[in-house]
Amino acid sequence: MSAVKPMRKIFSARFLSVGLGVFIAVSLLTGAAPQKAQAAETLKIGVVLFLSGAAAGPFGIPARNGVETLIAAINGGKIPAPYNTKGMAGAQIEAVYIDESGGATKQVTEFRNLVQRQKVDVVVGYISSGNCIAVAPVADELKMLTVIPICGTPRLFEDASYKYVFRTISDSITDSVGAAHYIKEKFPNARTIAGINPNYAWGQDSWRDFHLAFKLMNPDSEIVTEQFPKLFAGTFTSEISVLLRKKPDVIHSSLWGADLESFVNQAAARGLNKRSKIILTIGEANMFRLGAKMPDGIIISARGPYGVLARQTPLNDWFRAAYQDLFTAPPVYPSYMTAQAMLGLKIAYDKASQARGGGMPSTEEVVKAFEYLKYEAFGITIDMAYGNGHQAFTGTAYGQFKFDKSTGTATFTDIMWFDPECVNAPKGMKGAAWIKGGMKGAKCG
Amino acid sequence: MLTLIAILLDGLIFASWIFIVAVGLTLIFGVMRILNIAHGSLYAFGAYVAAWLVGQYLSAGYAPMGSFAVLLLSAIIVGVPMGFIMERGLLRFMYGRDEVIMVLVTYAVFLILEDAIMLIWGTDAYFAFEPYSLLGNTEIEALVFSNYDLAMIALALVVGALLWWGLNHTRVGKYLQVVIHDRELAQALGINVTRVFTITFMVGAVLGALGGAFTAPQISVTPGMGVEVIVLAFAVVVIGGMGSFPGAVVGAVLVGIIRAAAVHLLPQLELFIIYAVMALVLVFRPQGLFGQAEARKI
Amino acid sequence: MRGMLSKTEIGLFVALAVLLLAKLILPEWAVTLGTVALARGLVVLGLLILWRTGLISFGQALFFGTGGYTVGLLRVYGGLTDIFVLTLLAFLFAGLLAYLLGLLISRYREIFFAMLCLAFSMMLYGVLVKTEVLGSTDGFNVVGLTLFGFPIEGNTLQTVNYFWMCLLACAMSILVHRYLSSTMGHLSPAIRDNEIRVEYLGVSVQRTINVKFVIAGALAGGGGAITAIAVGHVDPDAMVYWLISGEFVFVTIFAGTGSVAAPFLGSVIFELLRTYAFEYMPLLWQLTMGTVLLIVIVFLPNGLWSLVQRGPRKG
Amino acid sequence: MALLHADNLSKSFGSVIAADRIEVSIEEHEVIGVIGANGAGKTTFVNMVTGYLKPSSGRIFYQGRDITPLSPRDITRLGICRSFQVPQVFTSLSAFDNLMIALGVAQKGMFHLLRPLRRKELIDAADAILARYDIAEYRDQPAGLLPQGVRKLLDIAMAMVHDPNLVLLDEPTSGVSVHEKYGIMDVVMAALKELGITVLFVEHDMDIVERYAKRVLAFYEGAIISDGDPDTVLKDDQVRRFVIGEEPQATRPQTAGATHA
Repeated sequence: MSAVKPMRKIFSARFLSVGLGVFIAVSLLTGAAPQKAQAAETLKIGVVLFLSGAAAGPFGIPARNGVETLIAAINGGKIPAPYNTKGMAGAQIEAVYIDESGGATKQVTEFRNLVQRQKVDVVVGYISSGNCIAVAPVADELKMLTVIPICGTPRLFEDASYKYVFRTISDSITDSVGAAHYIKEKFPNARTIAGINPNYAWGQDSWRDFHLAFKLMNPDSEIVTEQFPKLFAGTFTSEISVLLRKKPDVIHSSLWGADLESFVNQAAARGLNKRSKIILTIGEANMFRLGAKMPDGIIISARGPYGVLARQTPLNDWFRAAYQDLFTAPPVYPSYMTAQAMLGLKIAYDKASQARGGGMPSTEEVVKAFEYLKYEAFGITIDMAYGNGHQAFTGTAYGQFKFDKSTGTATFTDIMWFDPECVNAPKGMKGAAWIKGGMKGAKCG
Repeated sequence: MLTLIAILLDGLIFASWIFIVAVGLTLIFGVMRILNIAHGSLYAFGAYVAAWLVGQYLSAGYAPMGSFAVLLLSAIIVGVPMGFIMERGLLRFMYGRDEVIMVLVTYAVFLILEDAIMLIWGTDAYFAFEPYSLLGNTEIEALVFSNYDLAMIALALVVGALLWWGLNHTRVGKYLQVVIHDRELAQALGINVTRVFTITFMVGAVLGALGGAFTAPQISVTPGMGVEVIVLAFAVVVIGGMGSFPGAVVGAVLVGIIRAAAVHLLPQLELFIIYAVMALVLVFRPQGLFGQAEARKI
Repeated sequence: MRGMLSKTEIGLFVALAVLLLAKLILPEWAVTLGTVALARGLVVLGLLILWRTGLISFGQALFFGTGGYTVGLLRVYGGLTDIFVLTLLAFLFAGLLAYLLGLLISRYREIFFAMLCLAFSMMLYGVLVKTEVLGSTDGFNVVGLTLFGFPIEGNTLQTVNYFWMCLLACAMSILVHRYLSSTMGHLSPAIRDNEIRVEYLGVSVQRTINVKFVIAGALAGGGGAITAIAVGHVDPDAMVYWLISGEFVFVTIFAGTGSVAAPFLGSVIFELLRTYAFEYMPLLWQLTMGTVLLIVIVFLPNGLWSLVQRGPRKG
Repeated sequence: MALLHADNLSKSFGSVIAADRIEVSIEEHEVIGVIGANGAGKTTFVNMVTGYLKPSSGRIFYQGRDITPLSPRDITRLGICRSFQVPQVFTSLSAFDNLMIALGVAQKGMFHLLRPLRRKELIDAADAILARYDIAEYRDQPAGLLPQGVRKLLDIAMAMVHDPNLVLLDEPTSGVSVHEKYGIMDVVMAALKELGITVLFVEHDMDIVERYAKRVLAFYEGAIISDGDPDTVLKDDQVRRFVIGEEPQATRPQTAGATHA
């Protein structure tokens, strides 16, 4: 301990206790001091995405890049017409980034901090279902416009309704029903199915909805095993052995993080993809990272028609180029999702501003403009038709992975698009109940 | 029958992996009475360095088989300096403090290293998948096993044998055993306990990194990968008996087989079962299967 | 001596007054943060009792989570809405669970005690994650609460909950302080020192530890309840996972065990540090927390409280 | 009726026999010295009577009641107290606090453990005890730093707060310098005599045994080989040979190290 003794003097009790008092006082007062009046030209957006941990690489970072691409373009007025006005309602955007890690309790307090201490005008974010469910009521309580770009749990708008919360994407029912349709169409002889899904609400819901929908379409089908490895598990040795042993026709998986990449590597090395058809309901973000390491023929979606599955439109072309310019990699679906949320926000602000004859609209005015908004995003039409106009109603797409060796790029074959009316419950009906009730009212093209 | 073979092999593969990590943990605990949470960080560092080095090595066009040597090398270049710095630079100023304080010191180091990983390697995943499929597969009826996984069993056996030999047939090993048995006696015998501590910590660190390095070719190496392994390795060590070498062997095999059996037969119990086994063992044998109960002299 | 207030108790009442008055100048975000910090301080207060006995629990989130889920489940499935009733029931249930587990756990010491607590907390975690009616990993929201039959929400709820937490913090500190001054409280260092002597004084060490375990568990349950009310949500990752238990141990050592006020002070500073680290260093907040912890352990072996404490330690 | 009766008490650790069919009765107000070489079974006997060890066979009766299955704390509560070869004190606490805790737990009443410890009556009682055992000057020193003799006295003083009927002192003067021994024994014996307590003490020093004991038990290899007044026992041939070691060493090998609990 002798080496540290001189240091002790510096850290003398008095010195530190004064420091302690100053720290508490300053930290409380910086928040307590009245914030300088918000300049009319800036709009402060709090962005909450996974910046650390296992979800950051495949999800959080591309999602943040999507936000950044749009902020740069909106501030510079660079999005193609009709969105080529500068700023949102004329205001330049300033973003504050917060890590989504630490659990829902932490995130709720951080949400309050964003609103009450940092005085943001809008919050965009939340990937994890647990976090978005926890934050939504607080957003309503604090009257804070909150746009959720990614989180997929159906419970968000099925179990409650919110005034200030918007989700610019369909819930996970869409993925599961779309997956069942794709198998039915492309592999009509598939009878035995197995699941390997992460052991948390997302994985459990995804698997349940998929196998219920599949059973409905193929009444003589059979589930051979349901594996639920721990979220972000690294090795799947035993799970793959079970899947090899049971030889299912189809293996369904809603893995999405680094664990998906580990699973694909181990499954491919042991030839699992040659025995069974593997369907990854949200494998697109990992696809580019894996490249040639992803075996051909695996069925993949992007939680909707995003990324390579997105239809080619001028707006989509622009987005791909703008993103690629900034980040040298192609945008993946989390990038698309945050980008379309930002775009929706801009449209709502501009519309609200117009409605009041120019100037910065109030939050309530933006909310009104956002409700039931229908807009053309990057290769997809977003129709805020669900949840009293707060939740998007979109279709999905599935395709089979093919690595193009000549160009070194990941592509798809046999792409199928599914209309929103085909893969979603009718308005006002809970997704799970709809599937259990025989998916009545579905309109598939 | 096939199920049985699958459970056995899967269990042994899992056991081999967790044994390599846990034996380092139990060694450090046995000798130094430190429950090293930063062991998980060493595991992660081993994986990162291995993934990065293997990538470099292969893109330079050297013989693919040499990548196994690169994995081994990664463990050493992570474990030796990091173990040395952690023990010499930090832990030795803390000796004599309460065991729980020592746990917290390593917890603080763990927090620091978690972010250090992101500073060094960023948040993107690293892949070093090539070595995993280099050795081909073995087919047993419907089952296909990667020979790399089977080689992990061999690696664990080699590590175990080397450690056993090192503990029983080298001077340092015998010193270690004396220190594990009775620290005061060791000092009375004139054993340089300080040096024994440093060596132990470095060996433990290399083992942690080795576990990570050889896991790297199987997985996508990302931040946060060290968290889970700590609790799992703790569970193995507690089941086997803290500080006991045979305990680590038996604990690892027990956990491996039981977990594999759960995955094959009752997948819904997977998350639950290891802790249930741990609680059961603690209830009936608090000191672990091979731990020694210490009675207080009056 | 009876009926009179000790110096510590007078100090606690002054602190209560300051905390209540602080509501007038505190920004809104700080009220919720303060409530959560004090609630976690309540958990740490329980760990302080155990730590003085030489025991540490790596699974205290088990009781924290039990408290939170008691509130959540009674609200959603039991239809109970009164925040006082819910909180008190959380104390009760967590204490009851601690009593049952304590029958077993109190036989263990040192790292075995810590690990057994961890094992039980991880088993609860495993059950919650797998159980859909308990919300799985998403947990569920705790909304629609009342106070004496009147619905409260938003700012009112936060304010009421903050006052309630301040009262609880003060009341529990005084009770724990009195407990620590009692014969049984003094048995803490005695058990830590020499259990054989304690047994030969005619006292059951195991039963004494179980009482302490129950107190610690009940306090953790109360903390969990207040947190659930303040946050409006419960889920296993935020309430039961082992990293949460790790944070409680972190704060226990960080704060020091010199006084029943230390856990609350330590907890408030911990939360402030973390929220600012989150804001200014979103990629380095773990590094910041780790460094601060190391500095405290190295330079302040008795925790932050040693800065507040002037002069020799009082018993 | 005897105060304490040991009926055919045996204890073995594996193949080592630490107590071999011990049969002894202790009457009230007796002062008994126990002698024997290391490993002869003295401490094992004390440990069995106070519940720390369970005998392999045989029973122990206290005031006619079978106390064999009871725990140390129950036996303590019945009025059998003991001191230890290595003093069992709370090393981090002061001598005064050691006594305070002992006094605190010895109080009667339903919730006495929850009453404040630092009450005037207890403080006075603790100070009185410190004075009676002549260690008041060490009042506020941590027990871990006390001289061995003081720690021994504190250990015995703590055993006495329960007002026991029977006290077993395990080597009250071991580890203490020769000239301190009589001082300690005088203080202790005076205090015990004042209360009329039955005493059994284990001792290696024959002079001390002769001076304080009214009856002597000699242990050899787990068995009592002689029992009677000091004169008789200490002059006994076998005792002289196997216990005191005056004759050439015993022909049979000693069984050592078995009695450590």
